[in-house]
Amino acid sequence: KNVTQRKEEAKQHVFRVVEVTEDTIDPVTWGKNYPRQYDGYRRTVDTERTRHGGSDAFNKLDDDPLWREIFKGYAFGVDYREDRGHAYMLSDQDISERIKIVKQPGACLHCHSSTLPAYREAGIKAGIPADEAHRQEQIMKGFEIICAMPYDEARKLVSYPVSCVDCHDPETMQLRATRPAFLNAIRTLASSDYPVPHLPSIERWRKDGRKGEYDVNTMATRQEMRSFVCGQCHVEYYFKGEGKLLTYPWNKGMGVDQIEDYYDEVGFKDWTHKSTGAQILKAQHPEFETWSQGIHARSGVACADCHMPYKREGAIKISDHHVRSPLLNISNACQTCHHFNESELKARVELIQNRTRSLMIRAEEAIVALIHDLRHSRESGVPDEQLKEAQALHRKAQWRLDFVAAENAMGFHAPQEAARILGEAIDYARQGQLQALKLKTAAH
Amino acid sequence: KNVTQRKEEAKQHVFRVVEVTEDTIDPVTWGKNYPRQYDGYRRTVDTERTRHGGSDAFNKLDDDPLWREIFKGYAFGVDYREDRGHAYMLSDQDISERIKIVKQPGACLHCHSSTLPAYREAGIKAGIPADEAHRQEQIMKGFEIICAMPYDEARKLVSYPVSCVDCHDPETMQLRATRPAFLNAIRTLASSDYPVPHLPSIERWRKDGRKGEYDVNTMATRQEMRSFVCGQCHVEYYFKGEGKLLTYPWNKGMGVDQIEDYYDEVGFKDWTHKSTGAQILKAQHPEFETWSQGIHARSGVACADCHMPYKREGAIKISDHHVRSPLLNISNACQTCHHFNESELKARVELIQNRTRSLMIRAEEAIVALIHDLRHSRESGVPDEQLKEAQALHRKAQWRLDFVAAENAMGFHAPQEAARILGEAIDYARQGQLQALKLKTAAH
Amino acid sequence: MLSGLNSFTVFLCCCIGIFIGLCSYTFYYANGASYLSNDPKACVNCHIMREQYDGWQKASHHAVATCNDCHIPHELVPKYFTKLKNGFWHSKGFTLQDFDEPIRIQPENRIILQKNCLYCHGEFMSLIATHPGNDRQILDCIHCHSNVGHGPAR
Ligand code: HEC
Ligand code: HEC
Ligand code: HEC
Ligand code: HEC
Ligand code: HEC
Ligand code: HEC
Ligand code: HEC
Ligand code: HEC
Ligand code: HEC
Ligand code: HEC
Ligand code: HEC
Ligand code: HEC
Ligand code: HEC
Ligand code: HEC
Ligand SMILES: [Ca+2]
Ligand SMILES: [Ca+2]
Repeated sequence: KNVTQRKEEAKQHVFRVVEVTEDTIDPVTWGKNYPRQYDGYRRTVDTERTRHGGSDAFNKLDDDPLWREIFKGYAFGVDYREDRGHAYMLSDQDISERIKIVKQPGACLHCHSSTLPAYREAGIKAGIPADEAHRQEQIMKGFEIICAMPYDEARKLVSYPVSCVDCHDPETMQLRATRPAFLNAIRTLASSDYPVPHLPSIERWRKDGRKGEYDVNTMATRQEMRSFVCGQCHVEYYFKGEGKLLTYPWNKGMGVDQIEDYYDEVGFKDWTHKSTGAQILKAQHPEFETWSQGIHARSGVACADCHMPYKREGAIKISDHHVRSPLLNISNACQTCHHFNESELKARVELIQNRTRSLMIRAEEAIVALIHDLRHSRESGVPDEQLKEAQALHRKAQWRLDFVAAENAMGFHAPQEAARILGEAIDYARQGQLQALKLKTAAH
Repeated sequence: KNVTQRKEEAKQHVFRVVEVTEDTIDPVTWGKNYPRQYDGYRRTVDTERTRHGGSDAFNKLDDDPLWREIFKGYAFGVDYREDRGHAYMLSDQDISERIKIVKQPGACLHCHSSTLPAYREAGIKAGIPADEAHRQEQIMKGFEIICAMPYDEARKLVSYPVSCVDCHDPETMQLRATRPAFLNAIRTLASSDYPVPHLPSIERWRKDGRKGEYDVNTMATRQEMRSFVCGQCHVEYYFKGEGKLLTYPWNKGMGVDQIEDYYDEVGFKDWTHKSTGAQILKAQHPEFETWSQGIHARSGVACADCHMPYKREGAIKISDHHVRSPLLNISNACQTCHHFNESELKARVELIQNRTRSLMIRAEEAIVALIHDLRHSRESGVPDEQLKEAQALHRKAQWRLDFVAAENAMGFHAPQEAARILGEAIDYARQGQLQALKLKTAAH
Repeated sequence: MLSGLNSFTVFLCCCIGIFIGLCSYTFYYANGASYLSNDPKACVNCHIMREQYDGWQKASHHAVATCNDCHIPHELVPKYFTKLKNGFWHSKGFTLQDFDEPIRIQPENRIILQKNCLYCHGEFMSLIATHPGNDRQILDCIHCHSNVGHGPAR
């Protein structure tokens, strides 16, 4: 390439070949206008491993069989894999045993496919006026309806994994949040009193007297949007009530303790542990919540800064739409901010991850020991009534371990907080063992 | 001040009013040549508190009485205070109950006074030739002799707290390490295989084939020296053997685990815990070791960068010799590197410190519970023979808790590592309780 | 064998010729002549320097120092030598697009930079020996002040 070409490129890149609208889900069409972004997007099919991450969908239960014990009685104990690129999100859900052995609701699709037209159609069918003015209402209504559908039925309404339209306004190409569960949750979070120094637009809305409702799409800064589009899906969730309404539990805040408080208050459990009878919470990919506790978020560094860094293509800089582990792309992802060489930066990440992993193993062992002791107590005839306290400790401990384990950066997103949480997990698990032991002794 | 005056100042500063030599300990004399540094040095008498630090010598045992239990049977359980400015180091040692109730050796003075002339004289008396060429030998010999003396006797040989000559070459004013225990220890560390990516001169010496011995004063970079001068004293130590030779336990490395391995191997204990009979290790101010595990060390940020930052005085820039908590001086200590405002930086430190403190309280409670259970077991007649394993767990747990607690930055120097260590402390303490409980059950 | 060598030489000459041609073209097209001037716009002619240029306009030294004040030696001969050398590497990099990004300052250029800090701030720093160029003794301004030229990278 030469200078002429690059000066040309610099001029051309806004030219639109085809029209895209709210109803254009197929990324191929968008790709005609933005071939560079589309090329990156397509590369999310690639497979490459890092030490603790990467895009090779190995079986986590074979990798560390303790987790079969920990998830006893739940679908995760049967099939749980390393996540991979966005291209696979819909098909990986289809082939998961977790979909096959349990009757799942349509809510699952919210984060595994491009759902907007499906939501809209369902909303219109349910009686919301079909005009543009009622767009958002159609979507929110359709979301409710599809959440409650059986998975197989809902599955027929969608056909693409996350697509351009899910993160971009088709007219302006600006980032936007489209996911109903996220729109609800971020509003709830804003109205709470949980401090969010890393989210300036919420702090500002609160300081200005909390007028009206916090609206992420009109109030958030561009830099915040570079994380919010990811926070649409990379979050802890549960299905609320009979309607299986997908909900992010941020009413009291986003920390591990606040979420637990919320679940305790509403009396939620994901399942009853088969060996211990404890009412267990399953944590799921709380990347957004964990990032929120870290120094990068606090310094205004967004998900996209690391996972979709700018890269130069000829004369222009574009966002790398090959969303992946930053460790596969250290120079663009980290070196713009950190002037150390690649191997040094990798070593820093691995040091953090190894520390997390070592505490995590400790927590796993403690919890498996607790499960063992509790099972023994039950088998030796201690009535469930007396086991309540130990079961509550099992719930607390496992919630914390899983919160860190289900988060996909092995502690990197918030190193000290991850270690703190694991320290608590260990404490609760061992205290549970002490309880169980005391009961067993008393029973004899 | 006007331009002329500033230009005058700029010219004057290198002018030496008096001669200073190896034997000039009195900082007043040095102060005639370097009045600005001397002014800062004198201000270490100031008293000001921060949330977890500062220079108000409050009693730590009253502040958190659990520590009386934890230190049961040891002098620290009687008197243990918050540290304060360098100006007090000698007098604070003099007035400590720890000096009064226990017969301490002269080794204590190594880090609480300007000892070089005393060491030298003692060395010469012991037969080392008195010429300049044997200077270092005189010092090393005198160090051995004075370490073994009773404290009261040795005390008469010194009269100043740390002084200019302890950190500076009187001729060139370059930084230098003078403390025998440090010179020995850093050589030992260099010859180990413990990775020290934050100490480039050691890594280089190793890569170049470990020729001769690592000599800190000729091989270290200037930036390293800005930490080494502090590492002379702000380190974990023990008195080796009958000669009470002051020793820093870095033979296997500087991490909490490597130091423990070393102590286990040489069979060292500080005291036998009064309630549990465990052979306890006391950790003392491992700031240098903890800093070594942190991201600042790894990024080449030295102790002096934060605790003696540069400051402007008129038209000249100098190092602030008022060594103190950086939180009392955030603008100079942090803001050249971190462009966030003062209250934000303070909030970041406090978030880290609060996380550490919360885990620390958990670890304290776990260890006090263990102490309680072990005492019970002993009182209910379990023979010490059977308690060995639980006592070993007490030792491991307390070593880790104390390592973080005795470190004076409440986790800031290495946030994740501090949390990891506390997580382990909790695990060992609770495991100890389980042991004790099992024994008690078996005994009945 | 001889003819093999010959054709290789011819090939090599062609390559060098084309390369020089390309560089000259770049030099011309990217307003290379302005490289020899002191105007920061000379640097930003090359869009790759855009970030630093934008940063410089907002940074603390905007009013007091231009790119060359910091990046080019102040003595006459080294000044033009450095300009030529950097000019060559930058043109080569720009033409062949074979440099690593993000761009990082070269060690030699970092020493020049430090000397330039002292050109202006020498007196202020006079109590503190700074040793530019000495690996072991240097007090590296950039260790603490990396933002002075073009503001924070983040
Ligand atoms: C400062 C850089 C940075 C930021 C900001 C960041 N991450 Fe990460 N992320 C990482 C690193 C480093 C890893 C570890 C990758 C590995 O181990 O291969 C990671 C891992 C992940 C993974 C697992 C990747 C894999 O290879 O399996 C996901 C998913 C993820 N991050 C999502 C997010 C989300 C969502 C956000 C924002 C809420 C975010 N990240 C913010 C650096 C970052
Ligand atoms: C709130 C968004 C969200 C919802 C709702 C959701 N997922 Fe996911 N899912 C994700 C994210 C983000 C990942 C990638 C991170 C990870 O694997 O932890 C993922 C990964 C997966 C994977 C691949 C890795 C693995 O765990 O084996 C499967 C399979 C999967 N989800 C199935 C489901 C099923 C089944 C449901 C419904 C019960 C569901 N998902 C609901 C966001 C969601
Ligand atoms: C519509 C939901 C959704 C959105 C929006 C979303 N993700 Fe994902 N992401 C997923 C799911 C689901 C997976 C797991 C796919 C699988 O394993 O098949 C995933 C996987 C990943 C991975 C793992 C890739 C790998 O190679 O292992 C990373 C990293 C990631 N996402 C980061 C991000 C970032 C950064 C953003 C925002 C810029 C984002 N995601 C937005 C749902 C989403
Ligand atoms: C998971 C969210 C996500 C999806 C899906 C997504 N993008 Fe983006 N896109 C982003 C983010 C984040 C940015 C950076 C925006 C910014 O800096 O404000 C971006 C920026 C862009 C830009 C602006 C120029 C640039 O590169 O920064 C274009 C054009 C673009 N995307 C096109 C596409 C196309 C085409 C698709 C589908 C093939 C797509 N995007 C899918 C998140 C996404
Ligand atoms: C947009 C800027 C930016 C990007 C991109 C970025 N960082 Fe950072 N990083 C920061 C800031 C800001 C801090 C906080 C310290 C500070 O204020 O300088 C930080 C802190 C860190 C720390 C120390 C804190 C800790 O958690 O231990 C590490 C390690 C680190 N970054 C690694 C990385 C890696 C690896 C990547 C790439 C995956 C990366 N960073 C990407 C700006 C960035
Ligand atoms: C990046 C900055 C930084 C570096 C580098 C650093 N410290 Fe600190 N240090 C701090 C902070 C912040 C505190 C907490 C002060 C407080 O809580 O008031 C602290 C606390 C301390 C304290 C207790 C101060 C008090 O107020 O009681 C000592 C002693 C100390 N550090 C010694 C050292 C030594 C020795 C080194 C090098 C081996 C070092 N520090 C390196 C920032 C630093
Ligand atoms: C000769 C031994 C020695 C050396 C060398 C030394 N210190 Fe100290 N330092 C001490 C002692 C002893 C105290 C406690 C004094 C007291 O509490 O009376 C102390 C106290 C401190 C404190 C606490 C001050 C406060 O206000 O609470 C800080 C901070 C500190 N030192 C940092 C440093 C740094 C940074 C260096 C190197 C530049 C250094 N020290 C070098 C022995 C030393
Ligand atoms: C290896 C260096 C070193 C040696 C040897 C040493 N100290 Fe210290 N001492 C320090 C440092 C550094 C501090 C400040 C940090 C702190 O208090 O944790 C300190 C603080 C103190 C304090 C004030 C705070 C407190 O703990 O109440 C007393 C008293 C004290 N030392 C007494 C002694 C006695 C008695 C001995 C000998 C048994 C001794 N020191 C040996 C380095 C040393
Ligand atoms: C605990 C160690 C320590 C003590 C004691 C100490 N200094 Fe320093 N001094 C330093 C450090 C660290 C520097 C910075 C050196 C560098 O930048 O390489 C320094 C620098 C200096 C400088 C060079 C100019 C400057 O300000 O950076 C002078 C002059 C100086 N000190 C004088 C004194 C005098 C006079 C005393 C006694 C009153 C004294 N120092 C005591 C550690 C110490
Ligand atoms: C000479 C430069 C320098 C000074 C002075 C400095 N820092 Fe840092 N700080 C860094 C670097 C470098 C990192 C690592 C991240 C990176 O590579 O940008 C960092 C990381 C951090 C982090 C994130 C890592 C963590 O431990 O969570 C915090 C918080 C921080 N610094 C606070 C402070 C405070 C507070 C002070 C003053 C007491 C201070 N720093 C002084 C350079 C410095
Ligand atoms: C012809 C386009 C072009 C122009 C004009 C240009 N640069 Fe560069 N510059 C580059 C490229 C390409 C690189 C990367 C070279 C590499 O890393 O090998 C670079 C790298 C640099 C570097 C870092 C690498 C190094 O050599 O230390 C500095 C500093 C720099 N340029 C300063 C300047 C200054 C000052 C000017 C104006 C006097 C200028 N540049 C004009 C293209 C240009
Ligand atoms: C006041 C001094 C100063 C001025 C003026 C200045 N720079 Fe720099 N420049 C620096 C410093 C300092 C660095 C090294 C930054 C680092 O390594 O963190 C640097 C580094 C660079 C680099 C290497 C890339 C990087 O960011 O590290 C380039 C390219 C560059 N400068 C170009 C320019 C251009 C073009 C101008 C004029 C528009 C300019 N500089 C003006 C001080 C300056
Ligand atoms: C052409 C002369 C010149 C050069 C070259 C220069 N400066 Fe400056 N600098 C100044 C002037 C003039 C000021 C503002 C007046 C003052 O306060 O002295 C200043 C201000 C500063 C300040 C205070 C403002 C701030 O940004 O915090 C720092 C720090 C500084 N310079 C560092 C540097 C460093 C480091 C370099 C080399 C990378 C450098 N300067 C190169 C002339 C220069
Ligand atoms: C270890 C950190 C560090 C290093 C290295 C360093 N400085 Fe500074 N510098 C500072 C601090 C801290 C201040 C703030 C002093 C104040 O405001 O009292 C400062 C202030 C300055 C100022 C004056 C700012 C003002 O407010 O007027 C200039 C100019 C300056 N430095 C130039 C340099 C030059 C030139 C070098 C290299 C020869 C250098 N510095 C190296 C930490 C450093
Ligand atoms: Ca993955
Ligand atoms: Ca103190």
